[in-house]
Amino acid sequence: MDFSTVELTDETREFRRDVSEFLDVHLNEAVLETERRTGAGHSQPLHRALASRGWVQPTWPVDEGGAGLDPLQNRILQLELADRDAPMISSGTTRIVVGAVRSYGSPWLKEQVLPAVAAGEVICCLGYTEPDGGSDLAGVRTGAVRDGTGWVINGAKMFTTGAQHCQYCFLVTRTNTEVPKHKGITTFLVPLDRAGIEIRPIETLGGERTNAVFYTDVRIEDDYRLGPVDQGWKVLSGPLSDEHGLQRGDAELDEINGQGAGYRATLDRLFRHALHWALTAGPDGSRPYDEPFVQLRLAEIATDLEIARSTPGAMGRVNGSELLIRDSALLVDLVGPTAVLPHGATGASEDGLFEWGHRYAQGTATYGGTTDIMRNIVAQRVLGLPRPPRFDG
Amino acid sequence: MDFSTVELTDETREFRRDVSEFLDVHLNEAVLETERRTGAGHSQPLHRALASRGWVQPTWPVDEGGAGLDPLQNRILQLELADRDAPMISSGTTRIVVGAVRSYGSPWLKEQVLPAVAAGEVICCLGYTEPDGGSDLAGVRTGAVRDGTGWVINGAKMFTTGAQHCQYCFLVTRTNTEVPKHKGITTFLVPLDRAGIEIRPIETLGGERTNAVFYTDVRIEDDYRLGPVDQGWKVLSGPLSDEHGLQRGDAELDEINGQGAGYRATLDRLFRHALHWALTAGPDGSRPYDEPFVQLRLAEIATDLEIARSTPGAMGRVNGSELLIRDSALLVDLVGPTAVLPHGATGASEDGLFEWGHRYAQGTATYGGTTDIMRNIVAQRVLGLPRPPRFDG
Amino acid sequence: MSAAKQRQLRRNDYSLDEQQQAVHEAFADFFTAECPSSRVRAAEPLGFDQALWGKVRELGAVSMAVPADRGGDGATLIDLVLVAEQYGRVLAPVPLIEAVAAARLLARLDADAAADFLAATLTGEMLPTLALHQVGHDPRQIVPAGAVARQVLALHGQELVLITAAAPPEHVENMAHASLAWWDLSAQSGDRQVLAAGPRAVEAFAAAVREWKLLTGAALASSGDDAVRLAVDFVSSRTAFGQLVGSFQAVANAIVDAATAVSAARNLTRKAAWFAEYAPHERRELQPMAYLASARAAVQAATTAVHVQGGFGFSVESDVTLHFRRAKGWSVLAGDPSRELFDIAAHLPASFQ
Amino acid sequence: MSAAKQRQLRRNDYSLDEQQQAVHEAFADFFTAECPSSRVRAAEPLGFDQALWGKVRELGAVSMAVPADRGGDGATLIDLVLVAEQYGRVLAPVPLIEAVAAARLLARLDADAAADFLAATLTGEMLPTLALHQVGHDPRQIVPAGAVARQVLALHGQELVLITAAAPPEHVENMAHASLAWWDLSAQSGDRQVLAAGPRAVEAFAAAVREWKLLTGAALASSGDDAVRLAVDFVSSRTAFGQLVGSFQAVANAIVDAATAVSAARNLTRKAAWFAEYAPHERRELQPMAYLASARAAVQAATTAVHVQGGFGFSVESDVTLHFRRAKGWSVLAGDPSRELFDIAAHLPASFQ
Repeated sequence: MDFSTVELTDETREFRRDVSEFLDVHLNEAVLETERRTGAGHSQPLHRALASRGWVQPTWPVDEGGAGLDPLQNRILQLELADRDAPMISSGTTRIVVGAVRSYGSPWLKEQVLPAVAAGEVICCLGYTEPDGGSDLAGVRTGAVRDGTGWVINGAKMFTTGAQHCQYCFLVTRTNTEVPKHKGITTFLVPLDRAGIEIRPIETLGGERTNAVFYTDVRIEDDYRLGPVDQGWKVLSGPLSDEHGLQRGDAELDEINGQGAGYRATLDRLFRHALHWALTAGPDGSRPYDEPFVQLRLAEIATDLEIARSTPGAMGRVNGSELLIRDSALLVDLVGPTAVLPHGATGASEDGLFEWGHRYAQGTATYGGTTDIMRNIVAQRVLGLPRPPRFDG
Repeated sequence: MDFSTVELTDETREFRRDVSEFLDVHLNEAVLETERRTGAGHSQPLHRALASRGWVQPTWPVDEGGAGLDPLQNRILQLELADRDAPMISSGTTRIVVGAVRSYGSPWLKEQVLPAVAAGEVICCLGYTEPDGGSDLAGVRTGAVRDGTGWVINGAKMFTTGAQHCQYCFLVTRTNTEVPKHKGITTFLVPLDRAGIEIRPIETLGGERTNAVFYTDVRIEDDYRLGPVDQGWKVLSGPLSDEHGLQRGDAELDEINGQGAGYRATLDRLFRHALHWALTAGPDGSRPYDEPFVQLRLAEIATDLEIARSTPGAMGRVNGSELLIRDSALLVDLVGPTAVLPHGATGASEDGLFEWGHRYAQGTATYGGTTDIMRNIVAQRVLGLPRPPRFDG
Repeated sequence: MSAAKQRQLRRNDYSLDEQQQAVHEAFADFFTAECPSSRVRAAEPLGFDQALWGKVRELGAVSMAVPADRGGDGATLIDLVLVAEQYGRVLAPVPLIEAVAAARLLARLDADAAADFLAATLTGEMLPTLALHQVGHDPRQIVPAGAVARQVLALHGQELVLITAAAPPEHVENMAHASLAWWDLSAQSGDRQVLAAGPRAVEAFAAAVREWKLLTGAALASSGDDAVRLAVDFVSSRTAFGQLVGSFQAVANAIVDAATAVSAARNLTRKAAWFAEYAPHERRELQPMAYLASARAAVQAATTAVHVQGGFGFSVESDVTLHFRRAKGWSVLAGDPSRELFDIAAHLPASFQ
Repeated sequence: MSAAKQRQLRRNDYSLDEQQQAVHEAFADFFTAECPSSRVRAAEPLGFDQALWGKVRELGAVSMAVPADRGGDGATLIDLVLVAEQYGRVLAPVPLIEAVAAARLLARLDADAAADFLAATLTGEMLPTLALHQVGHDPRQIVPAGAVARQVLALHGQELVLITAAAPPEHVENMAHASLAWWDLSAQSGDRQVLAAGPRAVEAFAAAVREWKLLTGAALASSGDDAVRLAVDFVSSRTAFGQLVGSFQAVANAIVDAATAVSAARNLTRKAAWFAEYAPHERRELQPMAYLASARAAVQAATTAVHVQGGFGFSVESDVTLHFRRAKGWSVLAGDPSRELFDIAAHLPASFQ
């Protein structure tokens, strides 16, 4: 057990200063404002700048395009990016895809993709969910059919976030309808510039942009296949469980609450701003925090933050999201009418943070597998509860 | 819509005074203390006294052993009994059974049972749940087999509350194993003095006594059958849905929240005592209610009380129980250490009411069909949500 | 555990009588026909549809709120709650509740000026609204319907004033896409007329805010009801893992809990309206309870509906997002709904001792 | 949304080191072997098993809590939390937490008398306990372990006193079947010795109460953990409606939520213990947070376990009822756990600004 402060070496302190100065320049108000306006989840100027320092894949060796950072340095970099609200959605999906390419890509595909990723020239999105499918990945219908040495793809995917600026989509397809559902799946890395691909924007309640992507007679070579034909389920169990936040990094600095860590960080930000609001004196000289009602509410939320931080694995993913949903709503209530004014509106509390937080929170229960699915995982894998009877393979 | 005060006629006022004076005598401290000690849910002296006035089946005509009360008089009687915490569990189960006997009993059985019920000589309990069955009534295993003109019963029932003082048990049995589960059920009114019946007490967390009842080669005549052979499911849909609290009386005075009404009444009692506690000055002259913390808590609970009262039908049954469970726990917290001292202990707050309330509350989510089953009923019957796939008949 | 003292016997009848049922149906038919979600969306972000507002007025939704002896049609608060329910169900982009609360406040005042303003309100020449918070150190506040109204009724100290502007101030964007605007209500600003002063002014204003909350609560509960309907429709037609989404117990139970909260809030709001109309000095905690329950139920229902619709529910294409925005965006305008607990607490000793 | 100021980098390692793992295992083995639920039941209602208490003391559970330079074995608060977890898991009928908190309080005092009492405590001649509430207008209070102890440490005004009785007062029945008794702590009562006075006495007493809460929180979280285990075992072996009870999503999710609350509470308690041991002036809100989270998690877990076991869970035959009684019965002795929120609130500005 260890929660001690990390004593930074001179070298690490220097690194931290370097990161900070770099981000002062490249993660500037223009980048943030563009992100607020577009909800793209990605800034190409920032991404290029990060790539120039090897910070797109910061822990990769320098000769592979990374920066060879140690876990502490990487943690410092990631924390700075998160604290400054850097748009990193596509970086996250790319990280998931890179894992699959490393494990299952052909040598040619690796050569095509991995250096370009590190160089900031390639980013990747995820083609998982289908219009009728929800979180049921095994029920995928988008089909890939053999065509000579290649494949022809037809179908549609919802919520392919980042498709409008990504070069590749990690696509889950059905290649066999004669076998139990999860045994007829094959995964591909599909170049998004192929003919027959149409990308339509989907606006979300949280302001993030995502996409519906339609695939009509899209032809790709077999080299873009990831893993053996019909064995995509195995490929998916890697990245999916990663997206589900069930894996933890090695560093003793890492959060233990998986995918919930990011949502907790959002709640942390909302809380800090609310505390700032509560400790600021109004025109009559009194502070909201002088009132027991306000103290009780903020103390509850601060406790939730520590609870979320202390909840391990898949449980932490559920708590991270659900406490954010509950508390973001309570914070709007607490702050009052100015909390429903968005960024840029006259008089918006904390520049619209609370208005955004309440909307944004709702999506966190769905991203990368719903909290319902997470509870099933906890029930069956953590607690060993019996599975419900199933009707299909 | 009408929530006005009922203007009592002189006659009704007189009736109310009569009830009150009657209960001052017959629902005395000895009766209450016996109930606290035994948890029997029934007082034979009180029951006999009620019967002497026709108040066991108060709305029945006088010539059938009732008192011919109108709905308002009956409401007054029931409220007085409830407000004074009369032990009426077996009266409630008897009421359910009487409905089945009236609808399905042979003329001989009706003659045996109904006048005796009104006279306070017969009370009935429910033999529903089995050791492995939980709330799954269709899965009943206790068997009844034809034996000449009668039947032989073998099996076991759990949670047959009141068996130790009842004359009959309304028993659910399996008479056919060749058909889908709910089509092979037959119900009987079993005299509890037959050979082969063993009653073993079960103590509960709430202090109520219930029983496991074992049936070994118990012989009964066919006259005790209720409804056609193998069609017990139809018989059950009456009393069961009544126990589930889905039916409402005619009187505009009645609660709309079904079985939840009784649980709400318990919460009401806890709340009134807590408010009394909060408004009582301590040795230093201050009252707990002077503190915002206490005000907030009691205002939440008072709101829950109104919410429970305003929640209709099966939803009201869920709310009545779950709000009682939550709030009874919060009240113990609020009042503090003296709230965990039981009735009779030195210094127990409100004579142990809070200590009892927190324990008692837990059973309310199970009695007469769990809150889980109630939610299924709301989902499917009220909201029209699709049923889960089933595996058995 | 001792014998309780004998309690009052009250009727407990939540059902609508014939006349109430008629009001309910008339406005349900009207709003359903006139205000599909496309019309709500078309009015965003200002949240005002002039043509629809004209029709709502023509139907008598404002005049019915005013007593017959003040030139109106003398509907009860129960009737007004039934109207507000239908307004809230479709999220109609009209300043109905503000106009009703302001008109009734004017009708409660003795001043001749108030009578004139009331007459102008009834003819539609004037559209007054209400500043919900007593004007204190900061003279500026966010006023509902403040972006479409030129007159605001406000309590300044112990003075009830009507502030008139040449034109409504600029609309301020907000989560609900409601017609909010910042108003400067200081003594110096604009045309200012004192309509009443002293304790009676304070009480008249407080009554108006209570009515605004009662009707907003009714609207919120019905918004929640429609969110539940949209959730039920969705999960009854979509499949996942080989079965209908709504047949998963976790999904169904979340909807059941939301529907339960909404049902209770609606009934409680109607009951509070009955007491406000017929027994205004009894059970005064019922109004803040109803408002609190409705605000919470609306947020719970909208949040649940967004969630059970999965990715679709989080896309702006889904109508549940319309409810989601109003659930919180409406219910916080009068301050934190949980602060109603203090008002409730203030009334409990009188009601229960 | 602006750049946050650079934060401290802290490790976030909840894992037990080898020595901690050894403590954990030793006490887990001991309590599992020595204290089956039958022994808990046999000790009811007094909640005291003299023979078991002797073994607990022999194992060093009290002496380890005292610093080496005061004659003990100098374990950390983390170690003590690990011991309290195992005590709470089996609901051992021994006054472990009271004895530890009292011994550590004595060790914190300078008075010679305190040293003598500490020595007697370490040899087992004396069993002191702690009155959790500052003695105010009412000199009587319910004291944990007060029915088996003859000495109570109490804060009277600014005086820390040791009250000695000829014999423990009569046991008072209580929900937890704990060894509670009413003590009269007034100046006039019994043998009374002042061990410290002034702000240092107040702070020493406050520290002792914090430690009592920390260890009681650890015990509560583990009680919740065992309730979850009992719930899982039950629903994994019983069927209803043709399937295992635990395969119903509503049942499974209720258990998942309880298990989640328990896991978080345990981790948070361990973290709070780390800070109390190694960084006592930082993040002081962690201790009240841990206690609050543990009290709530224990009640949630016990309530859930009772419910998912159905009728059986509500019968006293089920061991989940043992946990149910302690969950609330232990956690309210120091007052409403939700009042910890005020203590948390007092520390937040220092920790987050």
